[in-house]
Amino acid sequence: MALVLSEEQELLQQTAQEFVKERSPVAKLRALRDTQDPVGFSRELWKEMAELGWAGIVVPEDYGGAGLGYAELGLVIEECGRNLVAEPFLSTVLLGGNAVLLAGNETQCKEVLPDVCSGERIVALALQETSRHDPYRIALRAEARGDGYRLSGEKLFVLDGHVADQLVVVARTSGEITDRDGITLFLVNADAKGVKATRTLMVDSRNAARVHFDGLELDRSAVLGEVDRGAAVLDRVLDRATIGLCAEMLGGIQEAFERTLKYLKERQQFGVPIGSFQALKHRAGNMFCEIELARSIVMEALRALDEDRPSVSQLACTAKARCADAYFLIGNEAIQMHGGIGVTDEEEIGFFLKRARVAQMTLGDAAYQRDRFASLRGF
Amino acid sequence: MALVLSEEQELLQQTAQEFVKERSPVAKLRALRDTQDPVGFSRELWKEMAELGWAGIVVPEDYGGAGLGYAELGLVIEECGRNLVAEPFLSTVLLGGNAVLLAGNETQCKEVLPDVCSGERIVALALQETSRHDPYRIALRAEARGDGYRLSGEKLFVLDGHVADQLVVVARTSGEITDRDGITLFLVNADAKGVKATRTLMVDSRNAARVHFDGLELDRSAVLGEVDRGAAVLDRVLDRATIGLCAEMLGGIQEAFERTLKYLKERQQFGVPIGSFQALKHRAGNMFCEIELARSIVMEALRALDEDRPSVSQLACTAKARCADAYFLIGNEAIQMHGGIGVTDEEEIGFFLKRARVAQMTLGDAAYQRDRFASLRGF
Amino acid sequence: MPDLETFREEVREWIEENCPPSKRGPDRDREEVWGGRNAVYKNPDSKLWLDRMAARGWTAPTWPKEYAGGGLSAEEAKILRQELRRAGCRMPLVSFGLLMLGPVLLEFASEGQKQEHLPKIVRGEIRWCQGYSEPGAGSDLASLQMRAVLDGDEYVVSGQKIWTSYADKSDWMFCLVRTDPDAPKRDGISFLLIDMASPGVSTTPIKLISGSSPFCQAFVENVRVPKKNLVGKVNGGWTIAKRLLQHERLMISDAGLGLTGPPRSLEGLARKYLACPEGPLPDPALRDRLVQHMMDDECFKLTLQRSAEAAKAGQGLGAASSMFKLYGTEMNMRKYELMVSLLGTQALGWEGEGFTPDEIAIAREWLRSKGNSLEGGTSEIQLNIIAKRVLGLPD
Amino acid sequence: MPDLETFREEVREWIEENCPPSKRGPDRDREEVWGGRNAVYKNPDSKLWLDRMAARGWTAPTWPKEYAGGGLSAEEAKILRQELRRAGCRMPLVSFGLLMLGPVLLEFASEGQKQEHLPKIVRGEIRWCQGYSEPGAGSDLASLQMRAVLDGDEYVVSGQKIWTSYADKSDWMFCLVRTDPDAPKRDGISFLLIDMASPGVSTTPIKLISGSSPFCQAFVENVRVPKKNLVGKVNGGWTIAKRLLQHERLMISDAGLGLTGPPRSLEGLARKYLACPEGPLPDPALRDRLVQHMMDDECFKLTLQRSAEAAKAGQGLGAASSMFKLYGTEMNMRKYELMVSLLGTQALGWEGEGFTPDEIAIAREWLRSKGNSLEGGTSEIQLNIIAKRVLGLPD
Repeated sequence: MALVLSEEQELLQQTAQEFVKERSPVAKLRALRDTQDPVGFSRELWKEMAELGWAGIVVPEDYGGAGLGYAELGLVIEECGRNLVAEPFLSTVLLGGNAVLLAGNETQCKEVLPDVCSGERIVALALQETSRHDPYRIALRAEARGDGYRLSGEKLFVLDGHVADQLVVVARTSGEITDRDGITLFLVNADAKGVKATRTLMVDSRNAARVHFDGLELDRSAVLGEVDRGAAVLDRVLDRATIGLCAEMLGGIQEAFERTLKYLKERQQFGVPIGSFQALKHRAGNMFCEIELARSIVMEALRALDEDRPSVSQLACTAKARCADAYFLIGNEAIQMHGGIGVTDEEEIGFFLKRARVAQMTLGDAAYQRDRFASLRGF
Repeated sequence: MALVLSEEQELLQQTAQEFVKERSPVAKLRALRDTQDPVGFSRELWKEMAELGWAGIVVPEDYGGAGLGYAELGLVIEECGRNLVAEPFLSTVLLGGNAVLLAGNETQCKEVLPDVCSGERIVALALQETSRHDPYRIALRAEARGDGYRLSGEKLFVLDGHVADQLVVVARTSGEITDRDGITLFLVNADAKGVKATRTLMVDSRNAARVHFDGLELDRSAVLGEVDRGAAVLDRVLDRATIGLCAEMLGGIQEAFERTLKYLKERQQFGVPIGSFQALKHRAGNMFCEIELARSIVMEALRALDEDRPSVSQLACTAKARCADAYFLIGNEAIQMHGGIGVTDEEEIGFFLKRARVAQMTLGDAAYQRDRFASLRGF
Repeated sequence: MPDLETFREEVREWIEENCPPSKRGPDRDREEVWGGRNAVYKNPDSKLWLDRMAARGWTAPTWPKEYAGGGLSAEEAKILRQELRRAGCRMPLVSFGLLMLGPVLLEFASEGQKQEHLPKIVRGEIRWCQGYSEPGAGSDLASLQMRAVLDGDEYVVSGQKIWTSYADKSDWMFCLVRTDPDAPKRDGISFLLIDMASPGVSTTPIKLISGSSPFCQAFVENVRVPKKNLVGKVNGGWTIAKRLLQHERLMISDAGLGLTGPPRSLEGLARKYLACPEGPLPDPALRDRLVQHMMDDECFKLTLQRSAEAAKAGQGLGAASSMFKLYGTEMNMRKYELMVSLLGTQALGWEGEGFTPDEIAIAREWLRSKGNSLEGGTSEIQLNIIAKRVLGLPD
Repeated sequence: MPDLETFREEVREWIEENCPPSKRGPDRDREEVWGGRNAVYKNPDSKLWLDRMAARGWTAPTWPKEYAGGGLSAEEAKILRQELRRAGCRMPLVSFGLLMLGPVLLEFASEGQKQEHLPKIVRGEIRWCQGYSEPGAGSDLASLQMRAVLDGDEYVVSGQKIWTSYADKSDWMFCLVRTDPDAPKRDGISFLLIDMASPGVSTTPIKLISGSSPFCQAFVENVRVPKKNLVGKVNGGWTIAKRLLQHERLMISDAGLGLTGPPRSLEGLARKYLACPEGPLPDPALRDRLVQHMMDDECFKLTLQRSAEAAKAGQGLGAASSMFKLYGTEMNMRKYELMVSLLGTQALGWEGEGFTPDEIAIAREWLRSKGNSLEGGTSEIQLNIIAKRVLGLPD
């Protein structure tokens, strides 16, 4: 597939651009933060987005989706990234939804996915247990008890964990704490006895939670996919979510850069626009190159998902490493070039810096991705 | 000891500056290279330097030296570094000489060091066996045979190895190939049977050699220091040599920077000196900071040697890591700012780039130093 | 001059007798004293310690005794610092008057102005703030617009200042104003002292990305200021302004003020958050960054030390304050990015449950650090100064 | 237009029949052909391959047939490239005439000039060099001084060019000359073609830090050049000059030319020099840099691809040639620094014993790469262009 947009894709992009700009500009995130909104995003807006088909773009038609590809989903998420949209694409579509889609049986898919597509159900992935992404490091035990399992342990940084209707819980059914084997996925109702989610307020004003499992009793039917073999499907879920997250980051990077360029042209010091200073020009030129390279790899990775290429994992690592570094660079340069006004809460550019750092750490930072890439290549 | 120069030190610095500038400017190195001089430096000049007392600055008076300190030696070496002097400070004074001084018994010291101080004897350290510095990775075997030893193996990148009168050979007397224990130092005459040195021509036009040992028979009296316990003394030799090398690098860094500043002020393009372009100014400003920090740590490390502080090894790592990074940065920026003329052989700035890269790799690059620093600190 | 070792003995004894035990050791409860008309003393011992130090003039050790200073020589002041540090004594007073205004008053002010203002600074009676930047005059400070028009024996001052730290808590403001709008911009600026209690002065705090902040906007509307409050010559304020900026840069690059947050063991954080109580850290990339920071920090500290020694020996480093401002703040920002990387998502909490107070503090300090390379002259301005003043590169 | 798949079939068959087996696969013996009056063919098959390709015009696939080009559409040319690559065919001709001069002649030259010069370029009969830079006109190319004064039907040309690749081996030079010394500097430049065999032309090679080089200085002293050799309008050469620079930048960023050295497996070098035939590399810092390079390389190649596709789809990236020149050369320089770090001291040999030929080659290529960010417009010039043309930042 080509690295340029088709006419249909351009149309979708335009629709998304207009809708998001109109309905969910950055001011929306600020309002959610300042009103201490208990949900952290707008359920109504999410349903509207779902009605536009966005929640189900990559879900097969049988389960209520549009059966389109990641190339399309990426365009929508990128526009959301430009406006720091808080609605649950990452948690529900990319992580939770994909876990059900890739690991679930027909019953589970039919039960969950239509509601995901309609925007009525939030599904979160409960994975991380320490302060960093380390997907096979699973200590949360699921002990076999009779015909079911009993789960105890704690998960951190569960995106949208406190408002999720269901959780996909990554648990250990056998093996040692960092073994790839012995991991099993469970589909859990958030209101089940023994589940307690506590919201954790993050600097980027996006949703995350700690979820505590205290002897949660589960039926065997709660298992998603194969017992002890969850890592394989988890890898695929994480690749998809990582690439989707990169599309979001790309949008944020592009927007932060464009706002900075605008400021460089407007702000006058020493009687001239500050964008006429060569040192700033050269830094802007280097940022431009970084963004163009980031765009190329994100587009390629999205297309590789649609074509189910074996290189998907390596492309996911490359895309995330590059987007993490680029968002870091541009987030910081945006602040620096905005000068004092850039560190005020009143100016919106700071929201991009905050999102940049959280997104950088989400699903593994650049160092993690480079390490994984080398491991995938065997060196 | 203070991080400023005393009056005596300023006088020494001035003498060194004038002598080196007059007698051994960069053109001297070019001439040695272009005439394919078989020695690779000037034995006569080295004797003159020795007559000035430079070869024996840190050697005790009992062995013909001046009994001064590294603070003084560093000043002289720094001036040599400014002019890319090829004379054997590193090989004979810092490496070979220190090995004898620190490990040798009275007889050995009396036999070797006065000749080192007078500039009549070149002593090299034969250590490295692969393409990188890895001091305990010693495969060259010294097998006990009767009352002596038999050495077989090969050493790479032996500085001044092909013109040395004596070699201090780091050999394995017990243990496995990367063990710290089991390393022994031997003092070997370069003309002994079973020793063959082949000069290797390096990009920086400085001396190095491969030295092949083929069943070299040695008497027990050739052992320098304790059998199997050579690593401890080797560490101290390498710390001293590393810090001395940093003084040389600091001189090269400073000179390359000053030449570049001069060019920035002279070279006209677009009707103005190129040094008026802000992007270049800011890069020059950052280089200035890097150099000032490098100077501070080199001065501190030299003084720590003189005061025999326990922090010497950590300071050596810090100084080398910083000088390696700074010389790399400034070597490359010097070329870039000189433009096309910078990559011509006719212009001298390229000699600094070449020396920078060799010095960077000599005795361990910045990554090696940071790793060692962390190990010394226990993390 | 008494023998220096005798002096050291005296100082040591005096400290033993006079510094309350509760004013020694790390300041865990943030009890620092800023003085002023509305001074706050969380701990009554703080006032005691300030008053005792001020009585000897040791809040301003080298200022002349005639202005209530300590009258110490450079050597004696060094001994005083050493002994205070040795005994773990905290600073009795944190004050822009001491660190920024005082030195320029000593250099540029009239005898009357010195008599009037310096003793109050020494004793912490008046708290000062700095009225420099304006919304349209940041890096290009000299384009400032606040007007001061002479009307009889008073200036009538109008305009707006921004980034005025603690303006809402200060008693007086030292201020740059435009006294000649027709002159080239640097030649029409004067240095004026304004009582914040004057009618027409108001302030509003500025909220930063890290949350609330000490910064304010200060609005000055037709405020009448006595002519005698002008320091130096009319329209000669730019020289004073620049000198004061040098003092500010040194203050910022000095770890004590301006840079955010208490010292923390990065190695300790690494061990805790990488769950590695001993032995080599399991993440080589983070380990390498940790070492880089430790090395940078060591080299920077040595350079500060070398600069101080060189200044004393008359071997100046040149424009050192710009280098320290630049490198010190950039390094501090890198340090916080490293800390965030070490703590992972636990460093990205804003408030509430799920994070320790120190984790929240690190997140806020990390965001606050983004201002380091802007306040007190941006990194770009420092690079311009270094290029011009130290390296002699042409305009 | 015949069906594209039929065309592909024809091309494939033609290649099978016409490309000598010795002209396929990696060019280990550096047999590339530069053509010209004194063309060198290390391998007689090289001449055969050139003549056969030139006869079909496929050395210049998209140029019109009337100038001996291939007359292919963009789609057909792409198929030709694909099939040549598939069969492992080497380029029959490396030529600045093909890559730089030809495209601008097609756009700007007179019919007579096209008829005269293009066919000889297609057939490799004339080798061209580029007379642009002068000792005083590097980044500021428009300040060039080489004078051309009209004298009857001839220009009398005097001046000096530098960085003229292969001037000593070339037959003709395309050249920027000053035809109006009084006009603003960009308005007094013309684009002139000079036969290097003319009396008064001489060249001397330039030795680089990497050793000998293709670069020369070219001295032009009172050389008489027919008026008809001026391309485009008198004093209108700057437009042509800039267009040609775009072609040059693409040529340099394209891995084929300009960048130094054959492709090597960096992973293979790492395994060899870190003595680690399998499993994780033992040096995490080098492993991380290796991955960074692989990722950069992948992203850069994808960007080249995207740019090509976007150009075809009419969605240009804008000033892409500057971005590719900048990033491609900077990345190549980083790659060589990585190689030196991988090989350690074995990468720092100059010549003679103790090093393999490939180690010596890497050392020389590493040094040669330092010119990448200078030749064809410095990285700084590319950044200026991006800032102005793409980002619209003000002067």
